[in-house]
Amino acid sequence: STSGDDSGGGDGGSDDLTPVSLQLQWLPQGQFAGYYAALDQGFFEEEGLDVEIIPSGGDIVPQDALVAGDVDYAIAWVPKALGSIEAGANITDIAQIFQRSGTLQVAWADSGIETVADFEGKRIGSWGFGNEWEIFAAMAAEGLDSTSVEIITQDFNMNAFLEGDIDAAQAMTYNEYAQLLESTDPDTGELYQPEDFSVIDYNEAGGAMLQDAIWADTERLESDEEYQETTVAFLKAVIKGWAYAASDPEAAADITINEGSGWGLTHELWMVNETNKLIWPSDNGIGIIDEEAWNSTVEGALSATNESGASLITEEPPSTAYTNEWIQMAHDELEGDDIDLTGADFEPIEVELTEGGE
Amino acid sequence: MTLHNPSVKSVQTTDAVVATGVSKVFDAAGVTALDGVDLVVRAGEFVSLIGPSGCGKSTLLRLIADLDEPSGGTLQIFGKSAKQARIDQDYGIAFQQAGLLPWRTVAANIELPLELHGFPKAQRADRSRELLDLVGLSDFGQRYPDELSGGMQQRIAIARALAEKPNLLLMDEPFGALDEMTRERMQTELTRICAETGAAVVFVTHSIPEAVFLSDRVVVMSPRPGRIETVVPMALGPAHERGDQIREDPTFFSMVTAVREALHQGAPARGTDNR
Amino acid sequence: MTLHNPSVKSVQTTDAVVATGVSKVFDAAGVTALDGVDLVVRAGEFVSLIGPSGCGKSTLLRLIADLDEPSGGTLQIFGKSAKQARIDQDYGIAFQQAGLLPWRTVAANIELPLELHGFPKAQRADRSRELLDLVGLSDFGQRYPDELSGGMQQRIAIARALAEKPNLLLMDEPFGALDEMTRERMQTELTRICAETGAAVVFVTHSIPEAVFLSDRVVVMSPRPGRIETVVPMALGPAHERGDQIREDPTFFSMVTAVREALHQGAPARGTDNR
Amino acid sequence: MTAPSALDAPPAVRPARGRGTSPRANLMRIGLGAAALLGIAVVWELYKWLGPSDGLVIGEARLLPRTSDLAMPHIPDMLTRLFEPVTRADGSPPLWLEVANAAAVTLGIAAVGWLLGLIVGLALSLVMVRWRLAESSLMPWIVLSQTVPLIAFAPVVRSWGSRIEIGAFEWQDWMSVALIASYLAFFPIAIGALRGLQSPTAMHNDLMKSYAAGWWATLIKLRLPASVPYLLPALRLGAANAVVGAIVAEVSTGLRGGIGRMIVQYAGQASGDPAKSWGPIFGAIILGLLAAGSVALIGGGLRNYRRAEVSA
Amino acid sequence: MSARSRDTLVRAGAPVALGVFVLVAWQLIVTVGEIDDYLLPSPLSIAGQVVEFWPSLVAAVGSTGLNALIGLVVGSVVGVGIALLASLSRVVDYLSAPLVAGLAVVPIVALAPVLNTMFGADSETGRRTIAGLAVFVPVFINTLRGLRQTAPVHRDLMRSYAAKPGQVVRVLTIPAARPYIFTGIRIASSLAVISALVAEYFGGPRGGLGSLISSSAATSAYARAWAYVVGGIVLGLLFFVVTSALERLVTPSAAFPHGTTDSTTRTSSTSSTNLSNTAPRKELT
Ligand SMILES: Nc1ncnc2c1ncn2[C@@H]1O[C@H](COP(=O)(O)OP(=O)(O)OP(=O)(O)O)[C@@H](O)[C@H]1O
Ligand SMILES: Nc1ncnc2c1ncn2[C@@H]1O[C@H](COP(=O)(O)OP(=O)(O)OP(=O)(O)O)[C@@H](O)[C@H]1O
Ligand SMILES: [Mg+2]
Ligand SMILES: [Mg+2]
Repeated sequence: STSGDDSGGGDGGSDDLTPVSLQLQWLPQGQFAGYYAALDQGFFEEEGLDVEIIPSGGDIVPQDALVAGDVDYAIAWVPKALGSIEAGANITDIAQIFQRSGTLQVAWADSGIETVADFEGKRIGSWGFGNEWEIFAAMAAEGLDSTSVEIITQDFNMNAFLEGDIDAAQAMTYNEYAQLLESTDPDTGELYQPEDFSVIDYNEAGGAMLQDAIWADTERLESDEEYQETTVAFLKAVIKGWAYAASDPEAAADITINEGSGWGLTHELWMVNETNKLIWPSDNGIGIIDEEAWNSTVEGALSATNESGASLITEEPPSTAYTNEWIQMAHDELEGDDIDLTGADFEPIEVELTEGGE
Repeated sequence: MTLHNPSVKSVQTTDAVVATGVSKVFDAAGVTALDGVDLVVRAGEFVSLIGPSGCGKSTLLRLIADLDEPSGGTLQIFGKSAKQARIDQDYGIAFQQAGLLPWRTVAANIELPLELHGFPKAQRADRSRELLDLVGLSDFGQRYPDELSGGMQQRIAIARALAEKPNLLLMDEPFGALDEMTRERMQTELTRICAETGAAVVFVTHSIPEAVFLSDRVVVMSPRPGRIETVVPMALGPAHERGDQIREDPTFFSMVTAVREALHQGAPARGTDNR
Repeated sequence: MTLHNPSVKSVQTTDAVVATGVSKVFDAAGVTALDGVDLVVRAGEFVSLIGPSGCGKSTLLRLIADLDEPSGGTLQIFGKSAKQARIDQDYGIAFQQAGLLPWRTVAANIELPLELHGFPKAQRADRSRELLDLVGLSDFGQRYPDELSGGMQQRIAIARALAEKPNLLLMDEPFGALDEMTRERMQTELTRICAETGAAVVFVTHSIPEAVFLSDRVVVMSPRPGRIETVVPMALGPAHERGDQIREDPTFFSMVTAVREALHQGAPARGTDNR
Repeated sequence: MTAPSALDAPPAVRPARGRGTSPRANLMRIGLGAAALLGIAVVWELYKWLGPSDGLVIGEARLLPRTSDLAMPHIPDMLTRLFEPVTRADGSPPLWLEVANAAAVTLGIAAVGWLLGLIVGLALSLVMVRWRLAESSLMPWIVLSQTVPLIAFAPVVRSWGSRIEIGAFEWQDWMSVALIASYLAFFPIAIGALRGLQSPTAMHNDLMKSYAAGWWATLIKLRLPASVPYLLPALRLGAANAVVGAIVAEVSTGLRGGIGRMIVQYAGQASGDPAKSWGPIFGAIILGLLAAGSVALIGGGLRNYRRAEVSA
Repeated sequence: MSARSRDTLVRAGAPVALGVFVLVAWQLIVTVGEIDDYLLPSPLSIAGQVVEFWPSLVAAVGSTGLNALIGLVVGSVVGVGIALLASLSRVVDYLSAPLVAGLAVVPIVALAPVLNTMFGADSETGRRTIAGLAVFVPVFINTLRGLRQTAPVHRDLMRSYAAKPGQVVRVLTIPAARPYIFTGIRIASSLAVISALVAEYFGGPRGGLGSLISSSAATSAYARAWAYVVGGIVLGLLFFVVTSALERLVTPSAAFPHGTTDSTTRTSSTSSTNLSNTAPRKELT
């Protein structure tokens, strides 16, 4: 890489940086610690990139922003992006950052909901906005019809579950599950404990789909050499960022808080730590797309239908939907550096949650 | 309940209206609208109130109708208090605006006071038919007010005022909004109706010929504070004999002149009042 | 630009209005409002139009003002087409409602036509002062219309109609909304103003005494379709000499009678028209 | 989601002279207004105290809310929360300051949307006044436009907008929000302006015709001034609508910095910090009042054009 | 007569013509410009989605429509009720005036998240409350205005009849206010639909139009999202048309139009006695 030479030039170097924008799929928070760490620690700059990270939220669709040309890369869950691809979006998964799904379905320990099969006739929470497909895929795997449950849109907090409006709430390991553990049990006056809940992990229950991935514009990838170069440089910096987050989660949490994450300190730390667990260890190396996991995601997307009878996709996605070409090049270029690309030694830390996550 | 109890209403020996030293001050506006008004209207008599705008004609009429309360003096309607007379429905009233309820048919409008006082349906229908005949609009009972001309609406309003056969009719410029020819026709009709019902009338108007044509006596008022300036007695013969030809009679013109002069005496010199 | 070009406007030898066989049909409503109306109004002459409601008085006035177009016949205003006369501002017009713009001061209201025709500010101010003097409201120039009584507003409307010194004044029941006494005062004032300006006037009214008091000739119209029934010439002497006392004059009464009879001849018998 | 109701009837006539305008009556008005606010607070706390903890559920529907602190925080808690720091991080500003900043951002965007709505609304009303055919063909669609859920547009507007780049001008995300705000704001303004421009009576139009005044002269001297009493309430409603539009569009386009985003963000934290999520809601309420209030100030400057309201 | 019917033809035809023109132009642009459905779905592909998802569309319209309807009914009843109280008691008037003025300019949807927590995410009550609050404001304002429409001459008449307060309300106040009440309800109708729909974006049971629009858009299925938007438009239109018809029914001058200019129906030019026109004429129709 030539980036080292460029930045050696001094302060005026920023003129030579390639501007790059990255669209997140939610608000700034520990989930995106690696990208913010790369920004904060100057990894992007080292690679000759001037990166702007654009947060999202609500019903903004990152892959649409990518297709529209607003941004150069976007973070999106694979199933949602598959839907967009079938609708006509020409995008490619260039790095599968999360190797595992972080989605849980949480019920009360005494609710009798232990498996997806127990969903039948229950009020099942989901956030909507396309986050519901794992539930439908898991149910489809169990032979359950989507109309056999009542799907209720959750707010992005756990009030509905805590108040008993829904029997099983959708929760990310790194966020909503922590919110539960940060809440006080009115009966005991103490925080809820993991044993108070019955947790269904879609990785085990089936239906799990690939989540946070980096998407790029297919056409530009094929024809635009500059973009190709930028892509590799970008991926390298991202890898460094996530490696940093793995090695120093406290610092990474501080970075995202400073970037405007509204969470409390312990909650943020928990989030970074749990996110790390979804990434590391990464047997094939960070970002490499595992064909088996990809195929099972596609299979789930094909089989799931929502309550209006719509399915996520109706045919196999095109071969351009993912490629390991660029992430592999990034790996190759980083080979010499002192970075553990598989996270073989990764050890998560222990985070003690406090009331309200503060 | 019967519409007409002759023993109570028909044999009227007392005067219709007796006002003694009546005055009215509108506190909020600080206006003295009436000051020491004395007036007697005998049963069956037709009295017109005339005077410049703002002299208190409407105010006096509203006091008689107990729509407002006097600040001083006493009022007797057929020997009772104004309030009692209102509750007993001793008078009927009509305004410059016909004030028909647009969502009711003409007949239902006429029947409104009867309905409010609990007369049975059949009796109400009879009475409204009778009154429609009286005002010459028999065919219009099932129409709605906005299908009628202004003159027709005003006739309905008069019919409504007559619904309970009152012995006193209070009218505040009832023909003020009509055109001259319609107005003359309505005047002739009113004399006929009054002759038929024998009711006393207190009639507010701005038109001298109208006052002269209709009245037994014309009360001329002066403005600010409203006082009775003069009372000009008329002499055009009994009401039911007055026809259109009277309007071209020299007596008629001389009475018009008499009222004009009474009016101008009380009025301020030209130029000071800019109304 | 000058307000008054004597060579063009003052020396009027042609007639103010010449209507020949004018008719007006409202297609949408299928109403024949006017049918074959012939009328000549000489320069400086005061002509009143009188007739029952709906006989087409306003329609005729609007045709003269080129606010509507005749369906047949021809109209000449000072020898030009009605449209040209409107564009040349040969007439001033006033309606029953004063129609002042509430957001403009009285003076600004009077100046409105001058402003629209691009007169310079100073000249406008002079003229409005002059006109306020003429209608006796010099102190009220900076007031707003809602601070004035109805009669005062109407005087302002007349002043506005006179702003460009028109040789023809068109007035549609300008005093219709005023009370009798104010009305008489306004009539006297109008005769004075007309005498001072020498303009011809076409005046629509419902009031016979008003028509008689003001006019050189009274045009009596008959309804449906509107036609000129009779033209009654008046003879009360020159306008500026007419005072209030004339209203009590026998000649006055005889003319009132003459107009009344002309009017009733054309009107249908009582009862058939229910207005 | 506010009503164009004030547009449906002619401008309100001020209360008759001598009634309700005395200083005492005004004092009573203000006093009772404050009492009403206090009353709501009291009812809230009373219900929280006395109401069934799980609310009133009849059949399937919960007719009365739950009373837990999660669902209904104490009003003093909501208020004191405003003065506590947003997060525990060092140097975190108090909540009210954060809310105020967000409100200012939204207010700015709403103001742009309102201006845009004003321009579009006025233009539409002028076209409709000028051509009857335009009125009859446009009017139903203008009415229809307000039955379209604007959220459906938000992502579309944003993605279309992002494709716009003319010279130095580049479409910003906040412009999409302002555009959507104007979509709500233009409606009452167009309707109110149309009614106002059509308010001169036939007599006034005749008068202008008799002066041989052209369409533009009539517009400027007669129609525009006459429309003021109708336009002012319309502008006020437009402002309120612009605020609603800005908030909803912020949510759905994911624009950060404004109050809409903050509502969603803090709602996400409501499990641990229920009082916090009320902060931006208070902010939104103040925002609406502020927007409508500042338009009302314009009315003060146009007093002379509203005389008809008094004298009519 | 022919001129009149031509006029109504133009009035009814012009908007339809404009609508058809826009639709055709839209379709042409998409077809000729070969614009991908992904960027701008064409009317035809939206129509295709409407057909394909018809059952769920109908169900969604039903679910959102029910919320809107309940909000409309409850909000109207409460609005009319409180307006009645405010017209009778000055204290209620002064108490409610600032609250309603505030409610009129406050973004009610901002309350959606907290209402969902208060009433429960599995309950439609929060959404219905939002719709009801949105409806309440215009209904209250219009009703109160209507209740104050009684002409002084009518009040004087009632007094002269020594009518009891209850009689006055029944015979005069309510009938005079009726057109205003229904005007308020008509205005509120589309607000009810939009509010109910927007509230779905903030949580609660799925299956309504709002949640389906957002979940369709989340996977870029824009044609399907638009199909549900069309459902929303149809629903709003339905509410609007029905309430407009109700309004026409109770407005006297509309119920008995001056069909002719026959002399008997035309009041004299000097008369201002025609009180039937006190009913509000609407700008929206
Ligand atoms: N409700 C009121 N409050 C305050 N002042 C009033 C009220 N009603 C009437 N006035 C005043 O009392 C005076 C007399 O009014 P009134 O209406 O009786 O006059 P009028 O003779 O009927 O006039 P007009 O001929 O114009 O009808 C006027 O100066 C008027 O301003
Ligand atoms: N714009 C119009 N469209 C249809 N018919 C009209 C129109 N203007 C007037 N008419 C009809 O033409 C006839 C004459 O109306 P016009 O207003 O000239 O009467 P008028 O003599 O001024 O009556 P009034 O004394 O009531 O003012 C009436 O029958 C009226 O219905
Ligand atoms: Mg009076
Ligand atoms: Mg006329």
